[in-house]
Amino acid sequence: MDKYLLYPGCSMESSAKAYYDSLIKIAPVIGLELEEIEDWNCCGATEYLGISLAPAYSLISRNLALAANQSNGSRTVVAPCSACYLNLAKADYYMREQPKLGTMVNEALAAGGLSYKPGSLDIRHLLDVIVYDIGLDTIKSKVTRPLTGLRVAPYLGCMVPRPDYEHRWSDHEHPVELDLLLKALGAEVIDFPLKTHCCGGHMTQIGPDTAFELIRRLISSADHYEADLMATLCPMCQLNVDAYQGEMNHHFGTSYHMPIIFFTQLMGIAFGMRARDLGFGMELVSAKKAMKKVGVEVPETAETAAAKPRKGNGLPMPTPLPRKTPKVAEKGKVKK
Amino acid sequence: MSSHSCRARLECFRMREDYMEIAPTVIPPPAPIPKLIEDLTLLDEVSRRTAGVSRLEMCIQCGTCGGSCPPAADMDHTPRMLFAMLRAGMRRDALMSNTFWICVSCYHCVVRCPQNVHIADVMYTLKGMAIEANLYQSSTAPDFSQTFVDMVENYGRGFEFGLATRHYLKHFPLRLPGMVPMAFGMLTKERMSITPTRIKNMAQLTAILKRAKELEVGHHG
Amino acid sequence: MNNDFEPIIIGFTCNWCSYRAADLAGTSRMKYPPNIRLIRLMCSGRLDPTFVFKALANGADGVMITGCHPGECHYLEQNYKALRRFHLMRRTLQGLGLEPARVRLVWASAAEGAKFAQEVTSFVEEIRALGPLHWGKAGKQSSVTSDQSTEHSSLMTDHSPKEVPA
Amino acid sequence: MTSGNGHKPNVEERIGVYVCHCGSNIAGVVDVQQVAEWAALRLKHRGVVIGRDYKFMCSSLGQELIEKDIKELGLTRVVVAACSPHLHEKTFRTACERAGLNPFLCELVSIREQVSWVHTDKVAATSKAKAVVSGGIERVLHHEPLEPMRVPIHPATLVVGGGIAGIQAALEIANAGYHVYLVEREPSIGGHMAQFDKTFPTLDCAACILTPRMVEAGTHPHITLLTHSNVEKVEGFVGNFNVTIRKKARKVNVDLCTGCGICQEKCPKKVVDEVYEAGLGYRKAIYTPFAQAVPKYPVMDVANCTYFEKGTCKACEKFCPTNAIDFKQEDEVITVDVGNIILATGYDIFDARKVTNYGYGRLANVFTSLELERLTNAAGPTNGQIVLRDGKTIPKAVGVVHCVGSRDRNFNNYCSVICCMQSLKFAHLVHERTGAIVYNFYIDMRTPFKDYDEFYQRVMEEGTLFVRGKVAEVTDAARLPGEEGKLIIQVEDTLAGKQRRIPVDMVILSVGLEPRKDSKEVAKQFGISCSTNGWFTERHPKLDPVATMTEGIYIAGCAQGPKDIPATVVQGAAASARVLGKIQQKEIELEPVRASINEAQCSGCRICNNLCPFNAILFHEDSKVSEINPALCQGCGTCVAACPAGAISGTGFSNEQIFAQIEGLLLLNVGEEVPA
Repeated sequence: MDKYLLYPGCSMESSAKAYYDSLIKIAPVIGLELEEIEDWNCCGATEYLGISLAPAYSLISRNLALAANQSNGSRTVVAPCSACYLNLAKADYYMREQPKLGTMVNEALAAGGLSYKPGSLDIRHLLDVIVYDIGLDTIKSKVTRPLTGLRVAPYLGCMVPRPDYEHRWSDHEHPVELDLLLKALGAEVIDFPLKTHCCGGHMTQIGPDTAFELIRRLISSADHYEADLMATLCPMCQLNVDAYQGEMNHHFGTSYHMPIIFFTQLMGIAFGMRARDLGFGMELVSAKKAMKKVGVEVPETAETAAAKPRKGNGLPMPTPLPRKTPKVAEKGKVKK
Repeated sequence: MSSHSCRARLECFRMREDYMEIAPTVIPPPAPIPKLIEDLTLLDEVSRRTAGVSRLEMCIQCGTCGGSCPPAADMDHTPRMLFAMLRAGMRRDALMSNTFWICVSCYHCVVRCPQNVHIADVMYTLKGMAIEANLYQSSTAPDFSQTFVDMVENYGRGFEFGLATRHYLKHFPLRLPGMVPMAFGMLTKERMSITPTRIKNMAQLTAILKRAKELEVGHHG
Repeated sequence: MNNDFEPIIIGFTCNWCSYRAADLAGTSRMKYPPNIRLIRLMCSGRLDPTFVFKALANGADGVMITGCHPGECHYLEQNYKALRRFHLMRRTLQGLGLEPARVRLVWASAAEGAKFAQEVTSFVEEIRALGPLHWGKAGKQSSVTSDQSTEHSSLMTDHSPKEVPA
Repeated sequence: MTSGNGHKPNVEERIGVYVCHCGSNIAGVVDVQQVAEWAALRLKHRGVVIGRDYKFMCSSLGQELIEKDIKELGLTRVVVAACSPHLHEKTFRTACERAGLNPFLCELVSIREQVSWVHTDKVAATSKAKAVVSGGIERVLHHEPLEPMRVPIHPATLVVGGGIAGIQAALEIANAGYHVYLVEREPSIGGHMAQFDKTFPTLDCAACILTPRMVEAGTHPHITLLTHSNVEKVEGFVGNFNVTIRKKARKVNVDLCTGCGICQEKCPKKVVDEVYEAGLGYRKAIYTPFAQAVPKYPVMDVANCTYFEKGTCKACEKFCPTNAIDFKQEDEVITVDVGNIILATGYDIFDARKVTNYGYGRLANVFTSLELERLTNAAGPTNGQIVLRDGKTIPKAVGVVHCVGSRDRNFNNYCSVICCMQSLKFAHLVHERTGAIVYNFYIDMRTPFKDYDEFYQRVMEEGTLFVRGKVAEVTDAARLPGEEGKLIIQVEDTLAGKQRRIPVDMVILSVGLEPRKDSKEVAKQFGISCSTNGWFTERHPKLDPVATMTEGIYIAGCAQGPKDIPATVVQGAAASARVLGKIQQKEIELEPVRASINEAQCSGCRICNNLCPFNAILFHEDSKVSEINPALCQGCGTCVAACPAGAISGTGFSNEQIFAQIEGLLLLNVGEEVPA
């Protein structure tokens, strides 16, 4: 398996420490070799682009330039954070599509002795690499403690499946990658209708009332489907749903209790690792009760929690659209 | 019948008043400050500043964006209306809208838009233009963005604790006590550091950003 | 580069799409530089590479080949054959020491007058930047014997009629 | 250098050059007089004997000018510099013919569309016009007198597709007394129209108006109905097509079958009917798609038949009163000779599962428009009751979504034409049958044509609620009170400028029309072209909408593009009128732009054989040379360009002609200035 250049992003050092810790733990198990980009800087999140164009793209591109220069035989950058992934991918895409922008950014990079040729790196999200490069079969083969009986709401948030410049995901609205991964871990995965809806993003900071409503929608829906917890792949989503859940409950007078855990943490549990090593306990909404269900010996249950089509007088449902199904990717997957 | 025609006349009257706002040269408006006439450079400027392309001219006003938008309820104008305003050259009204400050960058509108308008990127552009024109309302968003950018420019990394406290202290001082348990939790669970990290080659980043800012001025001018 | 240089370009069009695109550019009164002179073929698949070499050897500075979009050929798929020949031709030209950019392939449907005009404009600019092609001009021969070179150059410089030899 | 085949330019020819002013269209930019004089003077040695300019060459006076010169000056070649040959080539050729000159010795060069209308610099434009005229002169020197070819026309016609377009076309031709082979791949003719309940805007019942036509087609003495059949191969050319058709085995002996229907009754195997019932109902493994099917004979679905699966059952055979079941029946391959072909292969509907935000296939009570047609149809799976997918609940609120998959760059960027009216029809039917509140969500309401907008007014009066806005998503994730257990349509009401969430019980997606999945293969099989989407391309979008670029092949109905039933019927009738016109001519004249092989030069390499898209090139094994069938050849010239031996020449576009035109355009031919 190829080596990957890791762009962790700022959150991984602080609010999403659990994500980072668990990733570092599970990577060797599944044969994922990661090498951190030296001296990377912030991607600007969703803020810098709102202030100015050229500096924002230059800020992002410094990372791309550093990554491209860091010769380890890899040309794939993997970002676990949604906003980081989108910003890196977007900068690369726009510089390719709009050569003027590429020239401007390179002129700025030159002031720091750097340069970057748009298109020379593949920017991918961690989940994409795990599902399509490592492959679900490999994941399955490493599972020693299946998450049997744990009802999980897969939650991807916005910026990973959208806008998806390189068509890497099965769908923009209802992608199946996270569902399939969680199923491979043995979890009971609910057909979560809001799986790619917004967590509020930076609105928790600048317009909390707006954000609380968005968070409530997610949690109430997951609760409606009787999920034990939500599994996510985005530090911002985790922070908003987790850290602001109390505030949200206070705001609406509700009493939801919906833990939200990084999918890498659940992978670690399924691989038989200790919860403590995977950053469990860092979440503010306790996952204790939910995780207690794992390890309890329950016989293998149905694949999905979605209701089976009812038999009887009902009219047949249309057959589902054939989807792009993840399989073990061939080596040297080329850019489309 | 008569009430109907009466209303119609009133409508006409109101429409004329609206029209006067747009075209003050016809009849002088009551307000002493003349408002801009339809600013037909606006659309072009937005496109130019959106990495060169916005596709706003292709908008068919179908409302997919406004229908998809999670926080649409809190916006002054739905994205669709904002685009109509941009096309009508209503610079002042458009840049004073809170719409783009409320945008959460969820990209639902972007992937659903039947005309592939680069909506999310246009929103970023409008933020920049509103700040530049000093036309934004009392939203705390620009300040948040600026604070964030200041941090990145000083440290090369985001620094959540500093950011959150600075922002809340300034804008939601009454809310801060409510946030204490959360912040306390974050701190004790080592999910927030009190001191920021700085990247090693800060000088390089500073040089890049300095040059980029110069280029940007040239680009917009 | 010599700014006074006015390149001569021979354009090949197919009867169904690109010739109609040129017609449409005309009926829509779109403007493009007068440096191109068109030859109508039934299909871009008719394009014999020797046409291109002949044009370049006889004084053209560039050749533009146009046809229907892939998949829209009125003879089913003959434009794919044109495409193959085009790549071969460019390689041959390169082998002969010519800039391959002197030959351009453009797909234009009957509805793409604007595209046609814009492609001609950009191609003329590109050839202008490349400069005149002196290939074969020295040993220019033809079955038509006459004092062509004077007339040719006089017409080329018709913008300044004073240069026309008496 | 000019001539590859030793054909020397003949300067003995006497050429007349005519430059048109076209009012000020050309003369406003090009100095036409200078061009005419220049040609007469500087190209005198190339045979130009006269150069004239005239206000309107295409006027009768202008044409007479040419005719007079041909007669009086003994012109043997004519070059007209005017507008595009696509406009007036025929005009000037006919003028020459009237004066006794072979029409193919005339060349029209464009100095309007390609010079005066696109350039502004008068000097440069005049120079270019001279070069263009010079190119025409050199080319015309190599023209040869040609005779248009004539081929006889077989009076029978093949109609592919038994929907309303094909039925209409077949009936028109058969009623005129000529034979028609009507091929349909499904077991019955009728097409999509047979699935509908009511038709807009008159709301007359589709079956009531369609089935009489179906019966007429099925019993017409001049129509051979070939259902459950596919066209396998098309050979030949206009007037003389030879078509191979595979009649798939029905496993039913139609000579014995009475269509009594006992076999379907007794068949134990129930299958979801994806075609006729749009996946919303069931049929048996031996079935006629619907009660009024034409022909009435059932067909066995071998893939689902228990006997073919497990080797036992044969219930149909046991109960058949006439012993018509024949498990051993094989496909039958027949060939027919026809003179013309009409393709009326129809459309597919857009696959709504692709719009994941509308939830079709995931949310039970999201239906497509075709499913709703079946729900409203009295002969449908619910006997015309509009119910939810549970089969019993009557919806209280229904949302109809327009433009699903249409006018959307993520899917199809064209307007599917029928969806607005179809959605209005559903609004009416749902309201009438269930009393439900109906919402229609539209981007733009498109109701052109007779009585259509009146229908829109009527539906408004009935109380349908119209929301202008493209639906953003359909979800079952309740958020507000009253949304629990409902489908929620989230949309921006663009006229109110606010986002709305509208809870409904049922969502109807008015899906767009798409070309048939195999339309590109079909186009290739019949040698016609289609757009990038897959719609068949007509010869001219306005003036020749049912002919194709291939002589003898016509198109009708939605295969050419989305359209409603009246327009489809019009096209079916129009195509048949074109075919009847051809049949009446008894023989057909073909443009003599053709390629031919010089046998002496042919090396027999066969490179050209595979290049020809029309299979016009035949290899003679005995003499080891290739030959081109002039009636099949369409004159594209690909073989001419490819022949390594230079053995193929193309009339009208020979190497000599192109070489000469290049030289002319580059002014290599210009003579010395001689004092007049």
